[in-house]
This record gives sequence, structure tokens and C-alpha cells, in this order.
Amino acid sequence: MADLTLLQAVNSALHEEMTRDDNVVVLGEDVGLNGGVFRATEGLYQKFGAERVMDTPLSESGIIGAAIGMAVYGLKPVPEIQFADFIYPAFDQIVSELAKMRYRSGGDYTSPVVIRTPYGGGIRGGHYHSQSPEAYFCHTPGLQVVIPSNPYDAKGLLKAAIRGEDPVIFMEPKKIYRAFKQDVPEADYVVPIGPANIVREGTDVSIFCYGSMVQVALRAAEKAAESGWNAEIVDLRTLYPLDIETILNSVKKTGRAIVVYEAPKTCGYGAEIAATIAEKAIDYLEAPILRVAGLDTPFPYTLEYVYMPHPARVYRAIQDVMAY
Amino acid sequence: MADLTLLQAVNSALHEEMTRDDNVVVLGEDVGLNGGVFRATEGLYQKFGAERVMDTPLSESGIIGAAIGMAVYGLKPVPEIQFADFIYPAFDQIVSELAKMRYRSGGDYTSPVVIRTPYGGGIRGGHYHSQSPEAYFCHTPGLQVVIPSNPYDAKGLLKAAIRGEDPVIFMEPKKIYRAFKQDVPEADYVVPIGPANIVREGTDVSIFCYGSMVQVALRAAEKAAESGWNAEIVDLRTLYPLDIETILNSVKKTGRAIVVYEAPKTCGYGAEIAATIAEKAIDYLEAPILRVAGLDTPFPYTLEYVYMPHPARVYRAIQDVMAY
Amino acid sequence: MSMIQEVPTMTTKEKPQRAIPEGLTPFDLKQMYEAMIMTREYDERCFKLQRQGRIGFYAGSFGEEACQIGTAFALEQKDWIFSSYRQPGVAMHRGVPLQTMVNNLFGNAEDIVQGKQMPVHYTHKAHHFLSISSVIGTQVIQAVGCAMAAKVKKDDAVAITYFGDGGTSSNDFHSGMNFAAAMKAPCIFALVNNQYAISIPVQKQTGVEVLADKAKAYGMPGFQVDGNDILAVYKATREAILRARRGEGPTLLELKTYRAGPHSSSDDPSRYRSKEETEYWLKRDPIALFREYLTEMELWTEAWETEIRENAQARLSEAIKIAESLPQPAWETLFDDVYSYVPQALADQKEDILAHESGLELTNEGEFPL
Amino acid sequence: MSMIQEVPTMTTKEKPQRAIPEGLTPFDLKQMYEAMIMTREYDERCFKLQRQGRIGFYAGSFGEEACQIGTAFALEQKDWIFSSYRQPGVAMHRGVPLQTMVNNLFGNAEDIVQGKQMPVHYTHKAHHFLSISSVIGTQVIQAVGCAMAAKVKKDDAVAITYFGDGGTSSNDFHSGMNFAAAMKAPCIFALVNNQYAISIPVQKQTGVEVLADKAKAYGMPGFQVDGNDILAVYKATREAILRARRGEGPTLLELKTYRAGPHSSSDDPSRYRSKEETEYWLKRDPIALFREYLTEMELWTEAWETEIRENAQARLSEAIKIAESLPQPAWETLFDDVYSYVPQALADQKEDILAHESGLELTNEGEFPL
Ligand SMILES: Cc1ncc(C[n+]2csc(CCOP(=O)(O)OP(=O)(O)O)c2C)c(N)n1
Ligand SMILES: Cc1ncc(C[n+]2csc(CCOP(=O)(O)OP(=O)(O)O)c2C)c(N)n1
Ligand SMILES: [Mg+2]
Ligand SMILES: [Mg+2]
Repeated sequence: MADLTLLQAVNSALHEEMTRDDNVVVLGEDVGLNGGVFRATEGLYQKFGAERVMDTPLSESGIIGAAIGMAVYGLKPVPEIQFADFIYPAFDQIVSELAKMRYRSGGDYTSPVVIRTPYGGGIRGGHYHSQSPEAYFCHTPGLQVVIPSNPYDAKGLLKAAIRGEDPVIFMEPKKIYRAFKQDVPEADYVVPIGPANIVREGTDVSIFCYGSMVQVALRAAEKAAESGWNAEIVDLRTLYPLDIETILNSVKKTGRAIVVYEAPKTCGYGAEIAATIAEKAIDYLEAPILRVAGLDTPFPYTLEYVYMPHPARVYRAIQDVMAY
Repeated sequence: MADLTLLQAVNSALHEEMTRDDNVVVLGEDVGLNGGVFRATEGLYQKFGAERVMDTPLSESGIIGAAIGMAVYGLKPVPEIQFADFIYPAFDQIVSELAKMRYRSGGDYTSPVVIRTPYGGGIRGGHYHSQSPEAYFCHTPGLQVVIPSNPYDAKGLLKAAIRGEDPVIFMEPKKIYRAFKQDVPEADYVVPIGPANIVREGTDVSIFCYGSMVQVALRAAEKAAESGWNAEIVDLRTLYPLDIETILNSVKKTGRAIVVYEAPKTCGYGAEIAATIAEKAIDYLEAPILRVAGLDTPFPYTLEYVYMPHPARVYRAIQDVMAY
Repeated sequence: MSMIQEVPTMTTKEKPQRAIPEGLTPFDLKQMYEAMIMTREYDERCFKLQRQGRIGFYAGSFGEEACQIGTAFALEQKDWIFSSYRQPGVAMHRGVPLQTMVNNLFGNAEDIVQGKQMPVHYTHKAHHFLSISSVIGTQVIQAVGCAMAAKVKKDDAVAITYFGDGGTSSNDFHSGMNFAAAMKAPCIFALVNNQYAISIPVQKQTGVEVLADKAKAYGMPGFQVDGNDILAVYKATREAILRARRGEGPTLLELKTYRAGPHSSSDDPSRYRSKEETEYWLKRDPIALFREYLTEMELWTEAWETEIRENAQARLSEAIKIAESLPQPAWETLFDDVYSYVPQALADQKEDILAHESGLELTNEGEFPL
Repeated sequence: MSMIQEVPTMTTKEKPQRAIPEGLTPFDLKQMYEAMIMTREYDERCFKLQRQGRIGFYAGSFGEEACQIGTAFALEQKDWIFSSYRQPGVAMHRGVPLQTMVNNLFGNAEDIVQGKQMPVHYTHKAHHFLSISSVIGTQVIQAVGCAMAAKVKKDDAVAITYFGDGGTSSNDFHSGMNFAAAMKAPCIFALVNNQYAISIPVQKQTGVEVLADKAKAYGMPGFQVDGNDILAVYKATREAILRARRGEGPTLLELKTYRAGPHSSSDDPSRYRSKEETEYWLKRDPIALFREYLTEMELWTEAWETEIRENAQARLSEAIKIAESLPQPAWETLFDDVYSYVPQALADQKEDILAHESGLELTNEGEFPL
């Protein structure tokens, strides 16, 4: 077992997958010699050379478009977008091309590109280095959206993504890139794309979350335990496809649901969770479905700690549904 | 009063606003001499000249970026994106720039651009001429999203948008561009951005919809009336900001809610409506909140009539909630 | 000043008996002519189908046959094609079966993509012909990525991408040209300058006079070629491909031609250009020009022309008859090919629709307006 | 071949006593030098603040002072500036108050945007200095739109936009150059080629050798200018502006310089470039070069240098002292300036937070890693 941060786990997955399969290539801005601005691609350039670890010009549209062409040819590209905030220049390639390649060719052509990108707030990055754009991609048929919350999952999910046949938007919670270490097996393993993970079992309220919000929810749950409320925490891990069964089972058990996410509340991913529950499990509900989310504003710089969901805010939501 | 189609109403609003205010300019692909591929800008070039009705190079990013610069300078640009499906090359300018200009300058700079774009299916356009990307924009703080469902509203809302101080994504349901005519006043009027419109009062179930889906919902409601069910149809008109009060009042009255939209179901705009109701009016509900929406697939060509919500499908949803 | 490809153009006044370009035989020349005729016949028939309401949409390539067939003949089967909607001749010459193409126009049950794409959006994996996107310019950088992949794999294949004068304004023309030149990707950029992007003339599209000069921004060779002269097109493409195969990187070819027909079945060019202009260009019809050359070379006869035209028409009639007789795709197909599997949310939607709506008489409403 | 601006460069061996460029007085020259010194001092102090943990982030312009002050002096107040994060000297010379800039670095309650932007993202409406975006290249086309608007309104203003060598790969460099040339917009493109985009050297960024040649793709004049020679920069900018004012359209100026410092406070250049390379360029320090010129012109003395440096330092200390003493913005401000009004959903969020969390001790966690 190795004690790794989430960032190291990502790096380790890349090293292993590039070793396993010659077709895996990495491309992006500063991913080569510099090892990525977060160092997620550290050492790859030295080990696999410039042909498989490509420093590209400054164009996200170019990075993703080129990756699609590579994937069509038969490579397995894992492009990095330096910050999720800079994925928008590539939005057309992602939404119009990557997502639709299989569909529009009747399954003949596929472009199973795995786009890695750090997302989210909590690093004092202001609105151009803190956004959480997952909902855009979950609303785009043809894409899978994966967000790990810990080193073990990060490595296993990234490996599963690279070995998969479909495109993946792999979003890495940069706030917790180096926040804690976890024992990660030396032996090869994958965490399958799809299933959610109940990280804390509980009976009173279900909290659905992902990425860096899992830690926030866990801290709120500890506080709630002091009040005698037993919160269940479901780490979604894969946002599309969604593990609907686990979600519904949890709500049926607890009767109360809260969704926590950093993105602006309106039309955020939490709306989908709430809507799914309201459609399929409404009779089990003993309280409103609450969303603890980012504000309907761009992401601020100085006051980001007010903007972002924090344990106290999640705890308030628990109080509210328990008191309902 | 003039008898106008939705398309003519849009055209008439543009003529009147350009006459009223010299700062209003139109730009886009084929909007000049050709009058727009749908003819929405017909006659403007002849009346206001090439300086105010600008045929641009083929670059949506350029069109929106230039419009932002013009708005910063003090003009009131009304760019056209030929199909909403082609708005993605401009996504970065819209999400990173247009939406955040006021915020990131502390209100000093504003870019109140009104982006007009035809959206939606029903014209046999396949997945690159049929998409409904409204949810992306509703999830982007700083933008307003407006979708008219009839000629009267189209003209009044577009005028309000052009006179407003904030950016607007003005999405025109191209399926019903020429589907029917309506009496539209000759005198100047606006339909304010914000309030929803109850187009059919009812007591048994609330149907929330917008754009071309209003006609679909109305036909389903007629059918339901034959079964003795009285459906209330709420035409949202403005998706952001949302008229939460009207929605909640309707649900409180009927106890049942259905949302109809063409976009892929998952993370679509209907999820937000469902989540809002599940958060604020759950006690009033007598049935699950249902979403009648497009499929979680790209938009198909031949079978688009199966893909799109149709009256029979909405009627089924009414049956389901009434029978619950 | 742009480097003008030094190819004897067939538009010059004196038409000397010329050598057959390297790489071609007299047999090839006749095949090229036949492919141009087939492309033209396809075009005419499809427009007719659209006007008769038998297919929903069509975008033709009338006047651009030399650009298509001239480039296509320079390619080998191992090469990759990233085209726009205006190169049916490339697909046909490449070997995409006519029936496959016509099935796409009808979006029927035998269509490779089962009606998931609009007409004129072909795809064919066996021939390295990439599924066409409507979105202008996106294929350009994809072709570059494909070429980069071939380089990584040390394969000898090159990629060619076709796009229009309007396409040069797109984001991914820029990213594609830049990536290709910076990375020496074996990619050919076939810029079909037909002088219009729907209603926008090329003079409004860009400030540069010779589009081939756009290569200069990227440190890439760029050539302007008479796009109505099939042999000039062939020769320029062949040289660019050889250069790419030698590892010398990409080339931009501006094939200067004219969109002699409307943008598509929804377009009315009389709104934005004069009859005189169109007539001027019709006199430079690439098929007529090549016919003159073949006549000079004693490779053309009236009887042969009739034969190949009738043959083309017969093949078309047959393919159309079959395509039209085929049913629509089954509703089940709607849910395929989004992913390699069917996600739960989509499976639920499938079950719901198939269980409750299969009997319903649903139909299309509305027509494609562009 | 690119057109190299014919300006006597201060890097040439023989340094003849040269005429003062048209448009400038000896007084101006001294002011220019002072502005360069101020920019350099600002830079050094801000890096120190960041290292001390007093501000969260900084991106400097060390070595690029001539590009900034040379262009800024050629502008008039009516003109518009669309810059990147690496032109603090332009903002300062323009008249953006130092306090305003330092307040941005601290994101305090007096910051114009009340802590809504990261450090080095200034904005100032009175001086037509547009709010800076982090997103590379987006400002380029906006500047063009602004210039087009000035043209529509028949105003005499021009727009200038600053971006880097990396920025030339962005989508909106392409759309901006294309729109400007096609529409003859009075816009100046100041390409600050500091030879790096974070770790990517310009040779990997593009296949072209002289970035000024990128103008050729658009039909626009392009000049390469020694970006460490402030007078060359001034002269080239002035000519481009005069051309734009005469209605002759846009110009691309490649200001060739070197990013002598790290990309930002999060960057470690030793990972990707040699000390020797940096030292080579440090010998071409634009301030030292200009100092030599001023000395020759008998406009520089040691005493004056000390005076302006001390003055700069004092102004900085004062501004920093004030900025640091100011509180954070009030939580209420979080909800302002998203729209001209507060939408219901946001009003609900505001009410919820202010009502229930005002007492809480919340703090920032994490640090900016780039
Ligand atoms: C990104 C994008 N914007 C707009 C359109 C609508 N559109 C379809 S074809 C076309 C003109 C294309 O012109 P050009 O690139 O010259 O190709 P041509 O049609 O002349 O072959 C436009 C604007 C589109 N398909 N994609
Ligand atoms: C669209 C986008 N992609 C990536 C980044 C991350 N990033 C910030 S600065 C930078 C390099 C910019 O280089 P250049 O344009 O040469 O400007 P310089 O920093 O050298 O002044 C990158 C890649 C960004 N800000 N925006
Ligand atoms: Mg064209
Ligand atoms: Mg640079």
C-alpha cells in the first residue's frame, strides 16, 4: 500500500495506464517538461517522451479537437484542461463533437477521450480558477461525468475511465488535491464508473454530494451526530450515469434528502437529484428536499468562504429537515 | 392591430427598436443583405445600412466577443446566432465574459447584449439544428434567459430585452416561427422580463412549459378536459430570473406538477422547476412531479417526432398524476 | 504574394497538348471524368428529390467537382478524410457505396446511422471517411489530431480535411493550422474557396486577398490552386501528400472555385448575388474544362459521355428506389449508440416510450428552413 | 519576410545621439523612465507581498516595462485599453490610481470590485481600462468590437489590446484579427511576445518564426518591434494609432521581449528554462537600455534615479499600508453586481445567509497553486 494524496493518486494512475497501454497519450498546456501546473503529469514526459506526453499550444479547443482525432485513429488520449474554468473555449468540441461522435456515426466511430480537469473553489482563485461546471456536461448526452472525492477513488476511477469505451469528463477537486493522504493499493485495481458510494451509513437524512463536498458533508454529519441525528452520506462519484437505485434506496430509508454542491444553485446538478427523488420517491419524503449550493453569482475572490457550502451550512440544512 | 407570425413579431420588434434608438445594432451571419436565414432581420439592412446591420465572418465567438466590446462602448448590440446549436463556439465569450462583465468590474462595465437565436426541434434538422441549450445558460449567473411562445410575447419580450440593462439569451422557438398568427398591437408595448403567464387556468394539475411546448401542453390540456381534468398551463416566458411565486401558487392550488421541455431530460431546465417545488411546496403535492422531456440522447433526424414531447405524452403524464 | 501552384491551367487561352500529370494514367483520367459526372448527376438528382419532398434537405456541390475528384484521386486508402457536407464526390470516389449515401438522405432503416443524422452527413469507417458534422470548422483540428496519431504510431497515413472559405473564420481552422504546423502533423488542408458562405462573399469573410496566404501565419506552405482545373488540383494535392509522407509537415491548399448552385435546398442566392456573376463562373464549369482536355487527348467521345451519364442515372435510380422502399428505423434504435451501453436514465425513457407509445400515430411536423 | 519596424534600436552597438521621436518632449522621456521605474518597483514589492503571504497571488511584468510604457504613451485618454494581467504599467500610466490597484491586490472593502476578482485583475472605467479577464485571448475580439463601435459612432477613439505569444493560439486572437481586418476596425493589436506561455516556449506555440507574420493571414500590416526598446515601441504604436485614426484599419505589433521573472507567484521557471537564457536577456533590460539613452541625452542623473525610486517606494508603502488596514468587503456585497437588480433566487440566498450565518467564524482554506 502507498500513502498518496489525491494528486499523487492521479499521477500514479497516469503512470500505470501509460505503462499498460502504448495507446494512452497525454496532451495539454504545460503537461510535459513542467509536469502540469499542479504536477499531475509529473514524470510522464521523462518516462514516456515527447511523442506521448505532448505540450500543446494554448488552445483548449485545439487540445480537445486534436484528442478527438487521435481517439478516432485509435489512440487513447487523456488531455488535461489546466482549470475547468478554461474548458469553455473547447465547449463546442466537447458538446458538438466528442459527445456525438458515436451517435452520429451509428457506433462506427468512437472518441473515448478522458478529459482531466481540476475544478472547484477553496484555493483563493476567484471566478476564473474556481468554477464547477459539471452540470453542463451532465446535460450533454454522450458524456460521462466522474468526480472523485478521495485518493483511492481518484486512482481507481481514472483507470476505469481510461480503460472505458466512452468519453469521460474527469473532474478533480483541486481544493483537496493535497489535503489528505490515503492508503492506495500497489496492485492494479479499478473503481467502476457508475456506482455511488455510501461513505457514512445513517438513518435520518440522506446527504448526496461529490468531490470536495464529501468532506464538508462528513463534518456536518459529525456535528449532527452530537444532536443525535444520524446522517447518511452518499458520495455520488459518477454524476452521469447516475446511480439512481442507491439514491432512491437511501431516501426511502431516511425519508429526508439534502444535496450539496459548490456550483451555482440554479440548474446545478443538485436540481437533477432533487427532481429524480421528487419523481420516484416522493411518498417516502418527510421533509422538503434541500439544496446546499453555491450562490447564483460568479465565484468571488475574497469572500469565497462565504460563497462555498461549509459544514455549518450543511448542518443548518440537516436541522431544517429534521425539525420539519 | 397587425396579424403577425412569431417571426414577423421578432422582425417588427427589431425594426421598431432600431428606429427608436440609434445605439441598437444587429450583427451576425447572413443578417444583412440576406435578411437572416430565417428572415428575422429582413429589411433592416435596407433601412438602417451596413454600419448598423453587420454581416460578419463565420465566427460565433467573434460575433459575441465583438458585441461585448460594442456594448462596453455604449452600443446596444443584438447579435443573431444562426442556430442555437452553433452557439457553442461562443460559449466562452458568453459564460466567461458576457455573464461576468458587470460582476468583475463592480458594476462599472456592463455588456447588456441581447443574443437572439432560434432553438428547438420539429423542423427536421437533426442534432445540429434542433437543440435546446437553455439549461446551460440558466446555470450561468449574470445571464437572463427568455423564451417566448407566441407572437405577442415575442415582440414585447424582445423589446424589453433590448431596453434592459442586463444580458439576455433570447431563444426563439423556430418550430412555431410561422405556425400561427396573432394580433399584435401597432402601438409600442413591452412584456416585462420576469413574470410567467398563466395561459390556461386550471385546478387539477399545473403544467409548466415554455416556447413551442406551450402549444403541446395546451393540446394535452384539451384532451384532459374531455376526461374532466382541468389543467393549468403556466408559460414561464422568462427562465432566469424565474417567477417562483407564480409557480408555487399554481402548485399550491392544483397539488400536481408536470414540467414539459424539449431538451434532454437529465439536468434540463425542468429539473430546476421540480427541485424548486420539492424545496418550497412539497406539502401541497398529491403526486410525484413529472418531467416530460427530450431523451438523454442527441437529437435524432428521422424519428424526431418520437423524441420530442408531444401532446399524447403530456396527456399520459396528466393521467399518471391524476391517477396517483 | 502567394505562391501560385505552377500547374498548366486549363483556363488558359492556348490549350497545348499536355503531358499527363505524374501519378496518373489515361485510364485514371477517364475515371476522374466519370467520377465528376457521377458527382454532378448525384447532385442534380438529389436536388430534385428534395424539391419533390422525397428527402428533407440537400446541399449540393455543383461546380466544385474538380476540387473533390482531384483531391480524392491523390489519396490512398490508408489515408483519412475529414470532410464537410459539400464533398459527396470524395465519399463516392473513395468507395463509400452509393446505396449507403442514398440511405442517409432518406434516413431509413438501412442507413448506417439509422436516421440519426441529417441528409448529406455521411460516415464510413471502412474507408476512413469520418462522420460529417454540420458545425463549420470542427473537423479541421480533428484531422490534425488524427494525423498526429498516425505520426505517434509511426504509420504512413496522412489526413486530409475539407472546409470552406467561411470555415477559415472558425476557431478550429485556427487551432488546426496552428497545431499542425507547430507539430509537423502530416495533414492536408483543402480549403474549398467557393467564394460564399451562404450569402457572405469571401471579401466580407476576411481582409486577406488570397486565402492561401493564411498559411503564412502558421509557418506552413500555402498554395492557391485553380479549383476548377482538376489536374491542377490533383497535382497540388499529390505534392502536399508526398511532402507530408516525407515527414515535412502540413500544407494549405486553397482550391479556388465557385459555388454555382444555392447554398442548400433552403437558400435563394438571387437575394445576394447577380446572375451575371454566376454565369461568368458557369463558363468555367470544371467538367466542361476537363472534357475539352480529354477531347484534346482523344480520351473523350460523345458516346462515352452518354454511356457514363446513363450509367450514373441508372445507378442513382436504383439506389433511390431501394432507399425509398425501406421503412423508417425502428423506434428502438433511438436509444442506441449514445454510449457503449444504455445508462439507467435512458433505459427508463426507452421502456416508457416503447411500452406506452408504440401504437400511436406520430408524425413529423415542420420543414427545414435552411 | 516580416516587415521590421525601422526604428533606431537602442541595442545597436553604436549609439549615436538620436533625435527624440516625434510626439515626445524631453519631459515626456523622463516621465516614461519614471513610469518604467514605478512599474518595476510595483512588481518587486508585489512579489514580496505575495511571498510574505500578505496577498494571495501575483503575476509580474519584470522585463516588459518598455512594452507597457512605450505603448501607453502613444495613447490618448479617449482611447480604450483591453489588456491582459501583465500590464500594470499601462494602468498606472493611464491614471488608474495606485490605491485602486493595490486595493485589488488585497481584495478589500475599498476595492472597486469588492474582492470579486483575483489580484492583478484591475478595472477602471474613467480611464477606459477594461476589467481584466484571466481567460487568455478573450479581450482581443472585445477590443475589436469596441473599435467597431467607435467607428459606428464616428468617434475618433481607437482601441488597443494586449495579449501574449500564448494568446496568439487562442480562438479570439483569430476572430479578433479577422473581424478587425475585414471591417477595418481602428484597433491596435499589441502582441507582447515574452517568449513563454508559462512553461511553453514560443517555438512550441507556433510554427511561424516571426509572430508579426501572423498579420499576413488577415490582410493586416504587422510589424516586429524590439520590445525592450521603449522608443521603438512608442514609435511603432504611434504610427499604428495614427493609421487607425485615419481610417486605414488595424495593425499588429509584435513587441519582442522576454518574461524575465516567473509566470506568476506560483511558477518555478527553473523547471523549464536555463539560467543562461534568462541572464542573456537580463543584459537587455529595457530600463537599463533606456537609462543609457537618457544619459547620452543628458536627461538622467544618479540623484534623479534615487529620487524617483524612493518616491515610487514611498507611494507603494503608503498605498499598501492603507489597503492592508482596510477590512474585507461586507458579506452583503457578494450579491451585488450580478445583475442590475437582485433576482428572487439570489435574494433568497442572500436573506438566508445574512440571517443565519453572520455570526459564524468562517475562514479561507487552501492556497492558490498557480
Ligand atoms: C459554427 C457554425 N455556424 C454557422 C453555421 C451555419 N452555416 C452552415 S453552412 C454555413 C456557411 C459555410 O460556408 P463555407 O465554410 O464557405 O462552406 P460552403 O458552404 O461554402 O461549402 C453556415 C454559416 C454552421 N453550420 N456552423
Ligand atoms: C483559456 C485559458 N487557458 C489557460 C489558461 C492558463 N494560463 C494562464 S496564463 C497562461 C499562459 C499565457 O501565456 P501568454 O499568452 O504568452 O501570456 P504571458 O503570461 O506570457 O504574458 C496560461 C496557459 C488561461 N488563463 N486561459
Ligand atoms: Mg464557401
Ligand atoms: Mg508569453
